[in-house]
Amino acid sequence: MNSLDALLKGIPLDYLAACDYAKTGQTWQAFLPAGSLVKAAERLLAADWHLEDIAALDCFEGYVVTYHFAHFDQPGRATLRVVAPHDAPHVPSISAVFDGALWHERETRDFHGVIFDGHPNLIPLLLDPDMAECFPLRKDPKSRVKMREFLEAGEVLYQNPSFTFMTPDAPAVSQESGGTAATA
Amino acid sequence: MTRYADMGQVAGDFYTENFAQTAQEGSLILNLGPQHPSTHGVLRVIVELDGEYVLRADPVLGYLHRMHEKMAEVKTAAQFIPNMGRVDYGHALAWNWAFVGAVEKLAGIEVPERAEYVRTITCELNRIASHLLWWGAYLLDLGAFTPIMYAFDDREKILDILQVPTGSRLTYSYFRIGGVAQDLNEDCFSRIKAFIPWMRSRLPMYKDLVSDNIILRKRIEGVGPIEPELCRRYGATGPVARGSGINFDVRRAEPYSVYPKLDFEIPTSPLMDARGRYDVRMIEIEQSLRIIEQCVEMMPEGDTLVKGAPKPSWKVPKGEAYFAVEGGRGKIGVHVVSDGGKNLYRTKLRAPGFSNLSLFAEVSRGTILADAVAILGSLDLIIPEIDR
Amino acid sequence: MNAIKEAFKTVSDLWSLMVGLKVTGKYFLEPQRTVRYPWKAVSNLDTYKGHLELVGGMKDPFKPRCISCGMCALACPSHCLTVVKKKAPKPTPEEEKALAEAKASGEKTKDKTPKDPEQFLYDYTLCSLCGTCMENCPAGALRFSKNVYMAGYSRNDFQFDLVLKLRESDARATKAEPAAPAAETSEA
Amino acid sequence: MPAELIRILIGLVAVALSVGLIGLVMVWVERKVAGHVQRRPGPYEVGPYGLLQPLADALKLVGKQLFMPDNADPILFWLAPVLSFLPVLLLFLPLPLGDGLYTMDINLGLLLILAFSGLAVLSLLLGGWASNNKYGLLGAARAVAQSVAYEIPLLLSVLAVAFVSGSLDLATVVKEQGTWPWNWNIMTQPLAFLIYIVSALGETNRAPFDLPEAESELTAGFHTEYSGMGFGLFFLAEYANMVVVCSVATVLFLGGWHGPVLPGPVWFVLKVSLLMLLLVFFRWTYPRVRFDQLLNINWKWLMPLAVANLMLTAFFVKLAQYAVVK
Repeated sequence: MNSLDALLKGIPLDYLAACDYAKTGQTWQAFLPAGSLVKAAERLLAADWHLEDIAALDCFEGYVVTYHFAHFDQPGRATLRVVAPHDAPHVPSISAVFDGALWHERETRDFHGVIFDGHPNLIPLLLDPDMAECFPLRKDPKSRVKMREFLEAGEVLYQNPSFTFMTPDAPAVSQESGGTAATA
Repeated sequence: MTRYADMGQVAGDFYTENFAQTAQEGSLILNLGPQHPSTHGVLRVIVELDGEYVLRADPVLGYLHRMHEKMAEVKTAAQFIPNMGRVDYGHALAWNWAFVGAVEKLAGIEVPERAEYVRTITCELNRIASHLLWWGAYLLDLGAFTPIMYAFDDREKILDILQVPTGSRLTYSYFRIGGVAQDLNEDCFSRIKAFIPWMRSRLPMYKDLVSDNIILRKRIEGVGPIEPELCRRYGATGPVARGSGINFDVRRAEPYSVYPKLDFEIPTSPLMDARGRYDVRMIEIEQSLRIIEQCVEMMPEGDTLVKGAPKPSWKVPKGEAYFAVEGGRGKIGVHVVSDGGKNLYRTKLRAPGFSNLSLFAEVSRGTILADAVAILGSLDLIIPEIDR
Repeated sequence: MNAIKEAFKTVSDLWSLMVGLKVTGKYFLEPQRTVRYPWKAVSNLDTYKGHLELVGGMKDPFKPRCISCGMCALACPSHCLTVVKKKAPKPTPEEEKALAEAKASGEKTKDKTPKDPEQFLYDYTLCSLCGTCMENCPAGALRFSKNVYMAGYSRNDFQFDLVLKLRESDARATKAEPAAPAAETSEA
Repeated sequence: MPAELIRILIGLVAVALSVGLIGLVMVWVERKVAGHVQRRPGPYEVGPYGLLQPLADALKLVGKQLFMPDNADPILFWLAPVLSFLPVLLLFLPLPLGDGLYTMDINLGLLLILAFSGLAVLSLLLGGWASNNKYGLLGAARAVAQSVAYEIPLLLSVLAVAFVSGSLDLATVVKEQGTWPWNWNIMTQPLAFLIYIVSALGETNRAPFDLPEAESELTAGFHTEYSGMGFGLFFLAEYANMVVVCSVATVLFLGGWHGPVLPGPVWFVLKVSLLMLLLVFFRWTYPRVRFDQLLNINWKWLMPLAVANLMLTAFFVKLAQYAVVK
């Protein structure tokens, strides 16, 4: 089984964790800096992974663009995440690597307004071109929740010291929240 | 008189203009759809034609877009189930299952064993209905009018069976978080038991009428080759991937429910063309019958809804979960994220048809228009599912 | 040699056309599947799930069992239900007096408000027939009707008061007319 | 000469009426057969067994507004349906329904039919071109390629029969054949009959060769923009063409009015009806072929076979003549 940490060796990462498949349906999760996304996608394609979907998640820290990858021959699901800030949501496009991303990225642009740099044809896919500037799934700033509240922390394999989004808050708060972050 | 050379006259809307920018000199740009007999609803495909040859094709989606993902954010989890019946009218119960399963996984709810069997039986019946619908509609695409009537004759029997527990015939909202809404009654079981041999007796007729027909064979053999590599790049799953020889089925790859206990085969075809996808679906009907037969035999007694099943006002605990099931068209994935509030924070629906259709642009390049239609049909499109 | 084989294969392929004709010819002579609707009805109407209706009480079958708790309206995913509670009847002077006395002595007064709803407004155009309301009704006062033949001329025909509907069925029952034409069921 | 003229006039009127009637009956038969094949009753509400349904449909079509798309060529657009229907009337003139029962006695009847049936393609081309519709244009292009291609094997297979009978006069061809099936030309020319039927399907744009109007690809092909009687005429012409094609097949291969016991015209109508039924069954059984396959069938199979058949026939006919002369 080619585990994700071996696969992504040498690519600058922010966060990499092994997750409990039975609990959340994913085996690995990784936060990547925007710069290393395309490289990671290339490695995944070379290792015969396929792209399941791309979705953005509007969190307090920014838009978490989530890439789910799965494998035809072996179980497991790898979740790659890239955080795009609210004021300038730019993420590199992986459509040159995974052609399936072409539509998923257009859909994500429709729903959240995340711009995928390098996408050849980033026009509205599901929404009307006339409402290109309306992003239905963006949340209003008050109801945004910090991502550590609900994203599975998993068993941390690597963490960039500067990446603090997934580190629990001060202990008191963390116990109170009692989420998955505390149990991991 | 030469009106067609004048592109100004046929300028079209945003998408046509966008598409026409890179058109070749002297080619014909044709909008197949959104109202067109072979686009199964309201899909629109802009094609650039050189005579009968498709130079380029670009599907335009969104004509049936209902923003289910937003609706999931304004309803509680239990209230969202009716929506799932309407995402894919072909295989509604698989979508029911995908969403319910994701929430159950997130909340750690154990489903009673009988409910799992009931789910499997109804879901597989629904899969047969979905394949029959595809079969009829596909042959209609290829110009044969009669098969869809025979397919609907058989499909009607399935709908009659499913109507007993669910009360609906198309847009089921039958699964509940922690089980199913209603147990299968004796009437239902007797109908299912009668249906299995009857459906088996119909399959040879399908073969005689259509599958072996030389015209059909010539129409679909070698048409629309999809290499496994292409499937991987586009994330195509289901019969499209299996028709390309990829032995991938969520029921085996990520086993859920009672499928590990059941004995069935995953049909694959090395042909990689429309014929391969056709064969795979026809064999899947047989395999689904096998699954149902085993489930009816193994059916345990017990509840069909977990004790203390969530009420509509129930708040999903914090966390995230991804749950995938095998639908009639491929891997249906639902990713739910909850912040512990009243409604789910984010629900992502992964529609298999979405990924399957995205490879159409590449596969249809350079084919004849009739082949492009044959390829489009062989992908088994349900537009509401693609547009969500 | 190869050419002969090819030609032979072609002939056998052409035979498949005859097989197809045999199938359609067979079905041409077989009985039809269609149920000729206005004169015959399909056999599965008893499992049909129509619009919602209120269940009558044990004593009075035309008085709804509903206790106006509003759980159904709360649970409904499409907000198609509105329960209008009955107001408490104006207390008679004696009752008022008793009430005041009870209040003075600190006793718990018995609520005289009738429990059944004044109106139970239902919008069938919005309903997705999911059954969530029924499952969440503590009194078991809701069910799906088997009214297959419901039709209307405008959208408003599908927005109705279920309490009124229940009462109307009373009126119809007392008239002692058959509620619906006895549908002849056919096979298939 | 006036007698001949009156005969033609009466014949024309009779043909025009009967073509309309045949069209209506054929619509009914087609729908009824389709229904029963698909296990439905077909039309059954209007009149006994739905017999009046086509009449109701025809009335509806007549009553509909004649609609022409923007920028269409008004003259050509309305000329096309008329042009598709008129030549079909002429095709009925030389057909012998019974011994001496025909409108026009010309010794080149076969030639007349072949010549005028070639006109049909012109109407399809005009209709598709003039309606200023891309589907129409594609349909028209297909129609031309198909009709032109399929005319050749049709002609060659018919010629083979003409060689055997030694005449292009339809009545003579029938008279050469006998009462019983083994006296018919189909026994001596089975291959020509097969080629004829297949090319006839292609020539009349019937399924599985209905490519000019392939609705899953071209919505309705050349008649996409036609409504009301414009569409009605195309429709009528299609069925009338079918009748002609089947009648010619009956005359050439199935012994025309010959048959035991029953009078000639009855036999003729019976044979034509059976052939029509066969064509209807084809339509409701088979998928549509692809366009390149359609042309492949023609150029790679039908053409060589038809030529070979013609050569063989010529050889045997000469041989027979030689033997007789000896």
